[in-house]
Amino acid sequence: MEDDEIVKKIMHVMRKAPHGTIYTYEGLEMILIMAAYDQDISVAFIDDGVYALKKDQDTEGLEIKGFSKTFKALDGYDVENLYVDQVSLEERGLIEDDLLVDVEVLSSAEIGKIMTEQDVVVHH
Amino acid sequence: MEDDEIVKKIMHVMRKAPHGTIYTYEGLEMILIMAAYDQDISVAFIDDGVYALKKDQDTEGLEIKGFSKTFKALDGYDVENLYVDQVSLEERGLIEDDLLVDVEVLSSAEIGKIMTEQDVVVHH
Amino acid sequence: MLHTINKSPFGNNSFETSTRFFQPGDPVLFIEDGVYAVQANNKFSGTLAKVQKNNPVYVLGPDLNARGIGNIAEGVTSIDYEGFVELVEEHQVNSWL
Amino acid sequence: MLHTINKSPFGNNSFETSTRFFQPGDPVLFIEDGVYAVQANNKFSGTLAKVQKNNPVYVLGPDLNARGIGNIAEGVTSIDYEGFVELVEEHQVNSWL
Amino acid sequence: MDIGILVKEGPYNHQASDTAYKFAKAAMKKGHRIDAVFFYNDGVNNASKDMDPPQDDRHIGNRWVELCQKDKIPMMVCIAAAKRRGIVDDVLIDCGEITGLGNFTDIAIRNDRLMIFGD
Amino acid sequence: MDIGILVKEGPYNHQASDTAYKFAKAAMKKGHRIDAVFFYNDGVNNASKDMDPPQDDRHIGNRWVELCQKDKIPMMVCIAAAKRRGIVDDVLIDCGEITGLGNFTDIAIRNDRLMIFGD
Repeated sequence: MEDDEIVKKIMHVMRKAPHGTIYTYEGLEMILIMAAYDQDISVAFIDDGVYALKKDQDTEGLEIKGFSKTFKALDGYDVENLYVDQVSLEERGLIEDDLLVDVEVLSSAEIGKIMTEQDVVVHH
Repeated sequence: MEDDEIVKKIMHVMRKAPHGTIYTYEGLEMILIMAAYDQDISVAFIDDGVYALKKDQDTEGLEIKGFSKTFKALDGYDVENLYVDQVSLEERGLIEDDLLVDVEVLSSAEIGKIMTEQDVVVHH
Repeated sequence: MLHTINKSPFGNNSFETSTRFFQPGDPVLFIEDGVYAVQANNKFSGTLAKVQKNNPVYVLGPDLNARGIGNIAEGVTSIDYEGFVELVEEHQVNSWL
Repeated sequence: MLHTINKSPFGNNSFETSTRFFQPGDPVLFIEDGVYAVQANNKFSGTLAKVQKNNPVYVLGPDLNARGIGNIAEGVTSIDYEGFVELVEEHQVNSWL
Repeated sequence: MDIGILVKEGPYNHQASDTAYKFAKAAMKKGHRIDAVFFYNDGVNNASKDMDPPQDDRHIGNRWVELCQKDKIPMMVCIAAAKRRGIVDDVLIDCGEITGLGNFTDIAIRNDRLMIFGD
Repeated sequence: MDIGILVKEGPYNHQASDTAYKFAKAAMKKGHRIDAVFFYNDGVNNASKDMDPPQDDRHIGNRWVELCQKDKIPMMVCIAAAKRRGIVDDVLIDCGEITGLGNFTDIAIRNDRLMIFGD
């Protein structure tokens, strides 16, 4: 295809809580597809988006399909740049150990700088 | 009908800004229908809901149907109890004179008391 | 009157606004993304503690579990859907959407 | 990078959060319900003034008019959809949904 | 107790449909009667018959059909909200009915409780 | 410039569809090319052919058809999001096409800008 040699920097931003709305889940589905395209993909978890990575999510009582463990699969798809906003984590009384996957905890300014380097930023 | 003699206290709560979402508009459509049923209807404007009553709304540039003037018609439908939350008004730098219709500006506690007297409260 | 709050207090102002309208004794139930309000030691713990002085606070357990929130503020009662129905049996409902 | 904000700052935290991520010089454009952020003399005037120190601020005029907001903070530039396109010509876009 | 239910958001995108369903089941289990489910705003999209979610997820459309067929709960769709969004008779779930806000008013009036689920 | 557009909310309930349309028209007027409109999340409901809003309101479905037929802009609907919500071939607007997120990825990659409209 014509796009074979283009590599773009694409950041996905998770800013909403999981389960109350579908954005995080369908965002994750989008990331998994994009991961097959050899682009430079990163994911930033900001605001309630950090809750998407919270350990011990069990949706059985809601009869809703859970997906938090799928975040663990991102590594296998070479989506390795997972940034978590430190302020968002602290406001929620969470620490890195509360999260399902290894992430880089950065300041908002640091994530902001990475954002400006992107070709595409998709908020979910 | 069986319900002919029941008169219930029904409060509609407008809490969202107009135009960005349809809730205020479809809420107003619901109120207009309900007004024909001889119930005891009131409308409370809280948070961004107070913007629904802002004068000088002109949606022509959006090519979206405007509806703010319809609030003026409520009086003709005997929907006379329009309560506006004072804090919400003040946070937005608005005064009563900025609003399209005559309202009763009340404290949150006063509106809260009226709320507890309702049989039905519908947030839009 | 039972107040239900279904939005995260971080993203949306419905929890903070609703507290101005609660009458003393009104039960408050957090559901869906609203349950983050009862997570212990987060930014809204102070607001919640103030509410608890005058209002019994409930949270929908299945929504907590779905979100992996195990550590909730003291004095908050976790209930299931049947408990939700029982609160509705006792009170008219005000859903802060 | 152009930042667009489409939610009311009163109801939603997207404006307040986004300010932490702006880089100096990044233009900020308020659209849809986001335009209430540039209304003069409201609760968010201080936050907006702080942003204006480092970032040019724009607002989509048709959205302002639809909401009847005539009185906007000093230094905010009102543009139409073509002005929106011109900003997009100059910058990559970050829409804070 | 007699309970009316109003659903204001579409399926899957918001949890409202799920909470409404779980509440309705729990209420019936405790002996209450669900008078009707009324769909308003984007809630009208709940009445689409063609939902086809992944096998391992819940089927929200079938849940409403089950409540309607097994428990005889009318599934009512607001005509004005439905027309805007393209929900017409052809795409309606079995036993869904397109009706007006007058019927919703009756539901709000005649029941002991009106439960509202939305965003 | 080449511009891709992503719409993440359904018609009427949110302003996203309106802003996307107005932006697209303004961009074309200034000589830019709209490569495609892609519908995701509740945005897939934009592709329903049966919208019938009040006479004095805009017709969002017809706007997409116009952009597609007159300006030759493909209207793409994500299949996974569409199946969940009951958007199937039978209800699709003229020249709407159900496709996958791979096509969206191509749109994100090959254009100078990706414009996103949602809630």
